[in-house]
Amino acid sequence: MMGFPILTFITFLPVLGMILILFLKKEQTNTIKYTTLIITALQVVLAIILLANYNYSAAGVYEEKSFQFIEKFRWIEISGISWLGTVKIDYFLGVDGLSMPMVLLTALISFIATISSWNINHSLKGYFALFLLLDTGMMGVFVALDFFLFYIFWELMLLPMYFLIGIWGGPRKEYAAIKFFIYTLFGSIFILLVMIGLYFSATETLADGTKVFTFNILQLMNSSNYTSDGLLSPLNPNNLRFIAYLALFVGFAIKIPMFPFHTWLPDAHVEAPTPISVILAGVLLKMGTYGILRISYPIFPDITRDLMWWIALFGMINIIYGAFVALAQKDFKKLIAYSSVSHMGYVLLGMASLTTAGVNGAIFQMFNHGTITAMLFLIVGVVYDRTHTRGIDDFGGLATQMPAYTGFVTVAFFAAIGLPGMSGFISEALVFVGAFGVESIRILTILSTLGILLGAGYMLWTLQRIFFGPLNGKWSSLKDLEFREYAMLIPLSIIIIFLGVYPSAMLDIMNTSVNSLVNFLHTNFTATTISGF
Amino acid sequence: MELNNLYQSLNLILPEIVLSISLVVLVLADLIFHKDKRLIPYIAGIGIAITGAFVINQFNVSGFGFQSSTQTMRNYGLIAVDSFGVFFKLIVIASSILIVFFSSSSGEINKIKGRIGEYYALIYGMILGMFFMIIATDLILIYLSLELLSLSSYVLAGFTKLRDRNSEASLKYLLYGAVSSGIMLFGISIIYGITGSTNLYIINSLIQGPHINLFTLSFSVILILVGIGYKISSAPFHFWTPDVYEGAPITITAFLSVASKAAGFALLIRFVKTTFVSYIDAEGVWALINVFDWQSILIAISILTMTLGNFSALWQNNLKRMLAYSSIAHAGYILLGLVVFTNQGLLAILIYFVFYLLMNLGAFLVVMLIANKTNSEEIDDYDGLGYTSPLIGVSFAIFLISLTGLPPTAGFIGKLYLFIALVDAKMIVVAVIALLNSVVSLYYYVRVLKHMYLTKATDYTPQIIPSFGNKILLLILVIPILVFGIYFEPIINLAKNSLVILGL
Amino acid sequence: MLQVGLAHFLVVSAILFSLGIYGIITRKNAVMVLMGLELILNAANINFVAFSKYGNLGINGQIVALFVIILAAAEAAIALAIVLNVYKTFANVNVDEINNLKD
Amino acid sequence: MTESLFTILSIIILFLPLLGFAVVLLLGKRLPKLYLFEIAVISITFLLSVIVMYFKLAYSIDRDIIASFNWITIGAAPLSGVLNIELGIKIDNVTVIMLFVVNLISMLVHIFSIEYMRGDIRYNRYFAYLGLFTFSMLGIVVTHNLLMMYIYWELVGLSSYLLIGHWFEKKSAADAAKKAFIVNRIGDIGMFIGILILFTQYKTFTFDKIFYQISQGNIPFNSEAWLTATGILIFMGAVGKSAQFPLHVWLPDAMEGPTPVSALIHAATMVAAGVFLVTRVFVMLTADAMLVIAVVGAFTSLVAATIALTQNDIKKVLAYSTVSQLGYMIMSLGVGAYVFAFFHLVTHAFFKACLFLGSGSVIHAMHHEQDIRNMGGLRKKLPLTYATFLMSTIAISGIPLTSGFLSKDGILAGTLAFGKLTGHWLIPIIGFTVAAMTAFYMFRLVILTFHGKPRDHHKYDHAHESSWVMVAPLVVLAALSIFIWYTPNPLSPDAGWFMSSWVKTPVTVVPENTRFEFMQSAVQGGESHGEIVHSPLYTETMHWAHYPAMIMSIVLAGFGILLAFTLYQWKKINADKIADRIKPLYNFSLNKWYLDEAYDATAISGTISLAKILSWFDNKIVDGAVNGSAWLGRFVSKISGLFDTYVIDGFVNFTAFFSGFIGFALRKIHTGKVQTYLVFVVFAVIILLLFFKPF
Repeated sequence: MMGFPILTFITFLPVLGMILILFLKKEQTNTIKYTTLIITALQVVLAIILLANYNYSAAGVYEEKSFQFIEKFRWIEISGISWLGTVKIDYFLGVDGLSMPMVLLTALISFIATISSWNINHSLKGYFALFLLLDTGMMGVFVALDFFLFYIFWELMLLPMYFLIGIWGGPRKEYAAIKFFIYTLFGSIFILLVMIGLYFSATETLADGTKVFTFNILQLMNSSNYTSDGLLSPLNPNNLRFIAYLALFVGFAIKIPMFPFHTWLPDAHVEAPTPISVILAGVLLKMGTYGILRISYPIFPDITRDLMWWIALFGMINIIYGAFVALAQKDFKKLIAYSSVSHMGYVLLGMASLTTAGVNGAIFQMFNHGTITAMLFLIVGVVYDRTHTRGIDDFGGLATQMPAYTGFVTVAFFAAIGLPGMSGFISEALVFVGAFGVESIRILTILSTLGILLGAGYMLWTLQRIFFGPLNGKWSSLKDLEFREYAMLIPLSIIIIFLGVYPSAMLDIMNTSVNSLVNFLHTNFTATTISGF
Repeated sequence: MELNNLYQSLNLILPEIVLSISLVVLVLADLIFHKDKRLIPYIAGIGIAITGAFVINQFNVSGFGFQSSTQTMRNYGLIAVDSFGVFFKLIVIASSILIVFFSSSSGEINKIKGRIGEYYALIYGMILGMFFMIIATDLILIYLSLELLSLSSYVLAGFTKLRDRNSEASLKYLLYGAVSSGIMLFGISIIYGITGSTNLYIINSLIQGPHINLFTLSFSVILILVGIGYKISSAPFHFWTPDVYEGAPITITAFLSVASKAAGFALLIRFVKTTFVSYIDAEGVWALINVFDWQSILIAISILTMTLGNFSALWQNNLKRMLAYSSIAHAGYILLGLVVFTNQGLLAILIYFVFYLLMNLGAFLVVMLIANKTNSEEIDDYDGLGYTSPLIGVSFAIFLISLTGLPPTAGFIGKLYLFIALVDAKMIVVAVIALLNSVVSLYYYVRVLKHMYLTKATDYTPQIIPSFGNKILLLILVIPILVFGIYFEPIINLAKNSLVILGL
Repeated sequence: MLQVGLAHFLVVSAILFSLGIYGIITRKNAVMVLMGLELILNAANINFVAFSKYGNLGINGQIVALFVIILAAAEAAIALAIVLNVYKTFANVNVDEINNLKD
Repeated sequence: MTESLFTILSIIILFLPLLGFAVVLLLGKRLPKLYLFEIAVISITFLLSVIVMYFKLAYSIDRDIIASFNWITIGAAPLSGVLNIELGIKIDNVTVIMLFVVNLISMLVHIFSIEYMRGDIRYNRYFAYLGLFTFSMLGIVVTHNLLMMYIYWELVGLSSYLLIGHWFEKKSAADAAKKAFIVNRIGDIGMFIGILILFTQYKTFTFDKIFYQISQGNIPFNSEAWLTATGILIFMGAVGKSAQFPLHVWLPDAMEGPTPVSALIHAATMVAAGVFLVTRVFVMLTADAMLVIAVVGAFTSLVAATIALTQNDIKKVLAYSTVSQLGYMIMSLGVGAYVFAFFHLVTHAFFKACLFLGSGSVIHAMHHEQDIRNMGGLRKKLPLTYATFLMSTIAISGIPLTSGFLSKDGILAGTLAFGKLTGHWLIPIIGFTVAAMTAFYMFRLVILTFHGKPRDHHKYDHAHESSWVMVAPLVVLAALSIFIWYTPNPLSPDAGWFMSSWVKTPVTVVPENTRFEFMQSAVQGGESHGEIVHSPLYTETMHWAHYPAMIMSIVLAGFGILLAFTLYQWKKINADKIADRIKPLYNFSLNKWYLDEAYDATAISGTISLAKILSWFDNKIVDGAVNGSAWLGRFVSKISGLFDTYVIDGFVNFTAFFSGFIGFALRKIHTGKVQTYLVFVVFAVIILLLFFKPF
């Protein structure tokens, strides 16, 4: 197994599919669709193979040898410029417990989104080609271990996303698409700057003993690799690590999206076609928090420790603010969008705790939010396809007309509320357990529990307004779910409930790595580890 | 001795000599084939290609030419041939060849087939001017080459005479250019007065002495900067750019935006480097002579240039005009490579120019192909084009994304190296401003994509099917952008070997 | 008796330069603008010659002046051709009326 | 019977109803008769629970059976250590009794529903939900840790949501379901925080481990105040579930659900969960926490009783009576009368279930008429229903020879003793007052419903006794209201097996100085199953309180009954006149202390307004900075009172606008006149000269 470059395959398979599709004729719509479906299905298969061969006790995080499925070779090497040393960029892929859940999520959501894309009705070729490109970008972000590579993948998905929202979106698609594009690019320039700053601050020792500047994320985590005068080196008394951390954080926070950088999200969600909303909520938002965990945290443990209260504060604001705003929404999709803001707040809160439980909870919440919100958006899509309206007050009594649909809605809504027995509960509970255990953010945690209440408030209120009460006569001819919709909703429901009952299935994957990460955060880049240099 | 010197010097300007001979051949051919001018473009192209071969041949040559034996001080010459110069000459050659190809399929140029010989002759004149600009180390030669380049381009800007705007562009270019170079000449005359020499190397050693009137020196340098600033269209000397770019034939606009700008930058860099840098330390940092605050002035100009360029481009509806502003903004970015005064910055400039050549010419090619069909460069006429003309649309998208500087395109690598240089020099604030600028630029580049893709094609949307040659041309530009975006090692290596600026 | 020295030449040159700039900015007729340009070039020429003479810098400066004169002639030729072309197109040569190209 | 067999049986008991739920829900549409499967399942569950109870109480009365496994293991990090989250079950006497009670009532409700719900469009689904509910409730009962308790707690919330909202076409039903869930969540948050505190301190959710740690003097954050707070926070969960003031408002509304559902969840199980929770954590309650609990319980019972006095909806009266009785139980726990509280929980479950099912029978007979002002004289038409209903009413009123008398009397004695020992006399006073009121309003209900003359003849004429399927459960439940099942001595439960051997007050584990003085005790027996040995003072006082309490409760109940008969049966005094005389008080009671209105006006509308304001803020300010100009316009219109639209998006949009504005302004300098450009050049030279003078 180890010889087979499975991560490269899982990442670039969609590009292969894209090229295949580009060679197809525009009219071969079914071939295009099935090609995409097969590609994404293969991706799921590869993800399962990954999982089957996954070593649950390998930590990863900062230790290269305990990463799994590593593929590493020199990509760019420029030697002999005296004042620069060797320029070295690796093609470096690998997974550990932080990324494995995200890889699974990406494969799953892409597959579901492909099914959901079945009724895209124009310019199919372009749609599926861009869709697959987007898929590669997302997958790449989660498996890249070289900062440069990470950044390339990070930016790679901007353009497809722009087009997917802009061409196949709703009435205000142009506004939403450009807003998404500019907002996220704005965020990523900060990431770029910090990336360059880090590059000049740390060196990697090559096999032959020479020291070169490095983009290798793992090497950047080692405080003994830093040069004494690097801009972002802890050894430099005038270092800019604090500012760099903030910049990096803003870059990632925009993707999460964290208050007050969240306003692209409602627009993008509302205007995007259903499968893209699913991808957006299911995977893209996780890239922000994943980036923080993969890059901000272990490279800047010192600043992370200083700023944990603030991160928790923003987590709390996200939770409560998002919930309140969701409560006031009249558009079904916008409501779900704001509920995402609220739910991502839990991830922030859990991460801020820097405890095993909190961080485990945060990653688990990332996965669960991916599945649950994907399901919610699919649900919105089902009703929007049929009625072409999303106004919550336009509906009423749909439960009578569409009982099976209502059943899935109930599952998804209660999962979103954090009902025990469903996956969301475990992750939220772990987040709270972790965050509450830390004295400095305890008050924030207590305030955040208000989110549980508000969540129930807006979800149930919506459930009631749309599905309960007398049936609105307009909708008396609505059809219940069809096969394709079952095919999307059933797997997600099963996963949600399965992980709610047996969370260890997912927690065990990440646990070792999270332990390692948390240990690392508490012990590295302290005065002692640095002065030891 | 004298003759020997002259012979060696002639050896150094072999490409220029070849170019001149080609020019003569071209003019003769024009006279001979005055009925059927189909051969002219080929002759022009071949001439440039041969010149290019000689330029490449020069890659490892270096030396000073045309030293004056009467000089009492250290004996440098009128010209310096070094790898830096060769690199820029290659940029010029590459863009010239592409322009020849562009011209042969441009609708505008094809309407003036009868005068095609003159057209190419003038382009040769420009190239010759640029070549000398790139290698000149004497203020007088600088002035002369600048004028040679300018005079040819004034004419070319209005060459087609197909529309009112051609003449207008020509006139504006003329007035603006002539005045700028006049002011520059006045500055040169003052510097001559202060130092008693027009040779950059001599000036360099003189201004390190104590008896220099710094105010006068600054005055003259600023006047010279007017002339160079105009050539690279940096703010606040950029005003001619949008008008001329819009009014001139697209081929010439493209040529001005790349080759002319490259030559201007080569001139600026060589001027600053040879005149005002005392030594280069082991880290590659240039030590400026303490007579003129080049760093601040260039930072100011650079930021002003990119900001003005980007913000002005926001609402342009004419694609050529938008690209004009975009090229102004890019001049601002490229200047950033100079302001750090390190070899790292120089490297970034060289790399940037390679990619800039590809993406900017690519963008102009697409605009030209569309204008050939629609006779318009208005953004509204691009509505839905992405659907009717997929190749054009996709290529244009890639060019624009590359101009924005997003991975995985070459434009990103260019910007990356610039920012690496800035961060290395600890100029973080400047880097942030530049990055924010590139966010602004995204808006107008994507606006084109919006028109091409987010608007549905209608029955009136033209369908543009490029000829086979143009398809090849497009691919020649697109593929490197994508390849270099992912694998940029060769370009870096090339640029890395082209950092030698003779002197000191 | 006034001794004519370097300073006088420089003053004359400065005045010429300023007049040139003034002319370029204020004259409407393109030809007059070109005249202003000639004044600037000649201001520079005076500088070159004066410096060359009074600074004991050899004849370099004077040769430069010759170059510039030739170049000015060439420039004038091209300029007038362009102005003529403009006249054909616009039927006038007032530079402030030729402003179709703008934002 | 071995431990493992106990464990297996308990797990079977727990999961059988879930199986029923799953099967009926998934296949119910295809097979209309599938509800019978659910009934079979619940019957088997009941039988098993009888077996379990029998063996537990008969053979291993002093030994608890605990089985657990690690559900989630994370950790080995510096701050948290290894975290094991266990799931497990604990079978003790309380549990088996609860298993029996829950399953019995659940089974009876199932049977009752066969007839009651016949013809319902979601007939099968109804039974599926009943199964889910039973599963959730059993989970609460058998769990040995707080997390699982919380999990099932929420699942109870879910299933009650589904059951209350069964007729979701009715807006009021859907509203009531939502209200029940959300109001419960408020309490749950408190409980959740309490659990978090405990977990943070002890790294475990398991009751026994936590209690052991506390008994070793390890208390949360080393502060007795936190220990008190934890107790109160966990109690908040009970406030929600057991409908204590101020969160009791959901329960009366929940009567929108089908009546058997009310019997199941609002009499015997769901609401009892809160009381059960407090019994589970009883040992870790400090004196302060207990006082709070006692006060809340007492106040709740008073509030609910006063409201029940004037209600005219048969189910509403029962609902408030339930709230009041739950308040009793809570109060009883607060005053330390642990055993009586649990005893009352059991007895109340039976007679209240009987009352609700009886009311269901009445409603069924009256074709869904619920207003008692339209009933009357039904005694003749529904003799069996009447008899059972009356039996239960007597029990709830605390008349001797009934189970209610035994448990209620114990509670009142406890409060009296508490009053004497601590000086909090108000609690017993409230207790006795409520006893009188209970007797009054319950008999008012009986009289208005079954006695006198029919007031709606049309409906009366069509009324007839329900079929045996409905009546049989009533009879069973009514029978269970008789004292004989609990004790041989009708006047004192002390001699009974229930009190003397099955259920005992557990040993409190809180530090000595935070206990009530009378709860000072020595540990006897095992750690978790010790027996409280009250101080001689307490024993003495209890003894002292026994007879006064008994006599007083009988007298007061008798007074209440008498009053009810006077007012409504014999009509010696005109009830309406009295009502008119005390109109404000009457209305206050009739309108449930205006609590719903108060909540609407404050919490709910406050939340909604805040949501709207934030939403506006989001649109206009956060996002609005980009759409700046538009934002300005809307800001002005907002000031003029037209702020129906939107603020955060504002900032983003303002930036965009601002950028555009710069671009626009730049066009102004680009005039197209070449001389203007040259002027700029000259200016530029001058400016550069000014700014970049040599060093």
